[in-house]
Amino acid sequence: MLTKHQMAALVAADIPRGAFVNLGIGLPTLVADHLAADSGVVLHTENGMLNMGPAAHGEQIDPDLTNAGKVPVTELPGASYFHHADSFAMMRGGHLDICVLGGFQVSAAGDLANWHTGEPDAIPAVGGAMDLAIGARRVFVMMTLFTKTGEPKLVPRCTYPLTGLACVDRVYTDHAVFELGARGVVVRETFGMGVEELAERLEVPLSGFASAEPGRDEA
Amino acid sequence: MLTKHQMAALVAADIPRGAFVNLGIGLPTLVADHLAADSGVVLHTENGMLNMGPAAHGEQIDPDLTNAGKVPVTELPGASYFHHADSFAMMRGGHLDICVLGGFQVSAAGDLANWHTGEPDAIPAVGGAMDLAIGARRVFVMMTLFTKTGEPKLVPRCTYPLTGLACVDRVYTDHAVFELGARGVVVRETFGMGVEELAERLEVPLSGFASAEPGRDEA
Amino acid sequence: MTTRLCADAAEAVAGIQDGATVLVGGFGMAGMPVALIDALIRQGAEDLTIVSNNAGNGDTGLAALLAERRVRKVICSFPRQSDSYVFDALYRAGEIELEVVPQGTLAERMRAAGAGIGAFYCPTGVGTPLAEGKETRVIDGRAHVLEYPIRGDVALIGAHRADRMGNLVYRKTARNFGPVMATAATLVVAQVREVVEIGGIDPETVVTPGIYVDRVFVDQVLEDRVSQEARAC
Amino acid sequence: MTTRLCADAAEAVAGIQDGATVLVGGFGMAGMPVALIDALIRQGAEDLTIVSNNAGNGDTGLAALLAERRVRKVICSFPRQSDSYVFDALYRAGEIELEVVPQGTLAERMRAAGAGIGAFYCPTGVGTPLAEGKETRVIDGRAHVLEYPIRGDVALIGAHRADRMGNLVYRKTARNFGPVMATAATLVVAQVREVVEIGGIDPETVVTPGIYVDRVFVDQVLEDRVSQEARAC
Repeated sequence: MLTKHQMAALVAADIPRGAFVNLGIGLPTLVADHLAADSGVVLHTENGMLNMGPAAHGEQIDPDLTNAGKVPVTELPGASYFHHADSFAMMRGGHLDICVLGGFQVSAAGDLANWHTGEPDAIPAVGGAMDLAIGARRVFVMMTLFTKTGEPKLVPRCTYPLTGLACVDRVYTDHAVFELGARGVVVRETFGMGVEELAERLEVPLSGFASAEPGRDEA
Repeated sequence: MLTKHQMAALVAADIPRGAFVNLGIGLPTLVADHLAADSGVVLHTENGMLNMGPAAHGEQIDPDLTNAGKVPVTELPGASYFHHADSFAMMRGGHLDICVLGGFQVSAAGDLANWHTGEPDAIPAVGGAMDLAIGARRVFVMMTLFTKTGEPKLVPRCTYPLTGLACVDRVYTDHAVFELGARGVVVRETFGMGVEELAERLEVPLSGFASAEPGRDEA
Repeated sequence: MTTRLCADAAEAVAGIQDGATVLVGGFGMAGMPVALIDALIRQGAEDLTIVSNNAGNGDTGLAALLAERRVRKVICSFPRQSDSYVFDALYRAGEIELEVVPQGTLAERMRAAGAGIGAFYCPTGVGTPLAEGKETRVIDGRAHVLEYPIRGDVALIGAHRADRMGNLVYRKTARNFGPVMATAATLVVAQVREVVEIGGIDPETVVTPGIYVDRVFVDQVLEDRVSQEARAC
Repeated sequence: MTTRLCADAAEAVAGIQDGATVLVGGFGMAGMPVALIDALIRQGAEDLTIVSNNAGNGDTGLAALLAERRVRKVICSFPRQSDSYVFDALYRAGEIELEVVPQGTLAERMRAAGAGIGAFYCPTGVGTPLAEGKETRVIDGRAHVLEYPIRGDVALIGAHRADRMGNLVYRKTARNFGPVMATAATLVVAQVREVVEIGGIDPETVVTPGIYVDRVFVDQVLEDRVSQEARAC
């Protein structure tokens, strides 16, 4: 079973060199810490910037420069700034290679629920989640496979309100990585728990490893 | 009966101080020559510029700086450049106060025909005419009142293919200025020919002068 | 039509009517027109619809406007924040309306208003609760939701620098909603840190052309505050 | 995904397929990617659809491509010009298809393609021959025509300067269609006058972010030509 940072490292290793990537708020922001310095990966933040740098500290902090989580960040050489309509046009138009999002639930068909618990008292707040879910060419979700009370989050059908339909390509969890697509839910790698045990605890039909070698993506 | 330059001067005098204005290709470009130096009128050119200056001459000529007629122009202090989608968004969104267009025909209802003779052999070419016709807050048309063969160009119904429906607010011609609107076609000023003679030669019902003093607009 | 340089924030927000729809720029504090919001609180207009990314934080700014019961409805993408307790309480008490819009759709709907687009088919939100009741259409095999423009009577935005013609430049991610909102409202008021003479901004770098800007107010306080924050951190 | 700096124009247009839709920037000669068009002529792809503001002038550039019978269809706003005789003759002979689109709608349809908008309701052209056969809808009392995106397989554009990440800046009204076309095509090729190191363009002034640009080609000849023209005039 992986730690959050091990999951983030796994995602980072799967991001091709030079890719344009948006890292969602929460767990996905950890991915940035695991990208190789020479990866050439360009980070997009939906509040209007490409080539965002790491979090700002001390004198670097500039109230005019934050990420989508409103955390002060830095600028890398070759950065560019643009307004919100242009930023989401870039996203919606399919120009980002990958976005990494957190998830409450992902369905076998790739539906994502990550914005609203659906509780009657909860105040709905979507931010850019729906735009990201349908906009990026590939959507990776990073989440624990089970809730704190042991309920699976990879489910036959989401019970939480949806963020996007059939939009998730891959799910990174602490127990396994799943590939979603035409072949259904394919287990790509496991971490401790075997495929049989996974199949027992999840209510979605699983296929075995996608390839003999569950290695990293080609760039 | 006015010369082209007299017509242009008349239009120029009717443009309020500080207005944002687009001058169409052809006759309307003459208006720029008659704007007072301190008018504060800002010229828009749809190929992506605000605060366009006069035509460029000699060493001023820069192949990267032209107006919509592809004539080299100059830049005034306070200018700005933007791309074509932003430029036409500005126009279509109703941010230009006035545009001045040439016309083949204008109907009593304010329909404009100025892009296509409708002859079978003619190659259709619209440019920005339709965008301008529906985009500016007020559309002034500048044209001779009669064709070379004496046919009126202010007509009950356009016979040429339309550029825009009910979009013209005012028509400046060599014989008279007409105001179009809820009260029909109102003769605002005449130059030589009287209202009766105009009514005789045109097939559209005319009202008399809009006001006792057919003076210039208030700013 | 000519941009007016306002002597104080009160002049900058003068004339905002009860019932107005007010677009308020900013993403977090970046680009937030703090002085203009404070002036709007003093100005007194009520029954407002506020369009902004968030619905106020802490006890100041938009939250203070909400606390004074001056806002009938909020249109935003993300009302709920760690310190959005003023909004939260009003919402739970049923005393404020909320329209949640995906962030990109919020920006695009304002762009549509500014660009004279009557409506547009957008793939965002299809199959989610936010698409309920909306017209949908499959185009090229993909489902889309029909979205309509959001137009403001007023836009209050924060920019970095203006020239006397109202041309604006922004700074870093403080640009965010400002340029879009500036196109989408009848009266556009910009709070800036400095005003330069005409010709003082390179025409290639203008982000919001002066045609969109009706009033400019130089907030020296904000400038000082930002400098202090930058120094303090 | 990473922007490639091409050694010559042939490399810059390599791989363009027969039947491709090619967006070609420029308004008149300003922003026209002359070297790339010449390279496309040599490259040999045929049965092309060209999307550009005009349909070629004189005997060079787009007109030369048309003269070689390599273009099946032109989508543009203004084909007819004083020296558009190559297009005129092909059109009158029924040997080329023409779709005339109002200039702003042309730009907006490409923007829609780049921005993931499925279609949009546009007031331009209502009641005119260019709206014939198109779906219309009255929104807020105003009639609109439904317009669909124009997507390119390739965009050939002219810019002023690039950095090695493909960030582009333009110069004056040569900006025109370039930034829009750069968002709307699968393969985007920019002809520029110079390339600078990463960090050599102020991030606040980037007009086309490198994410949109696949290939950059530095046209020294164009640079010289422009300088000469500027000197000669």
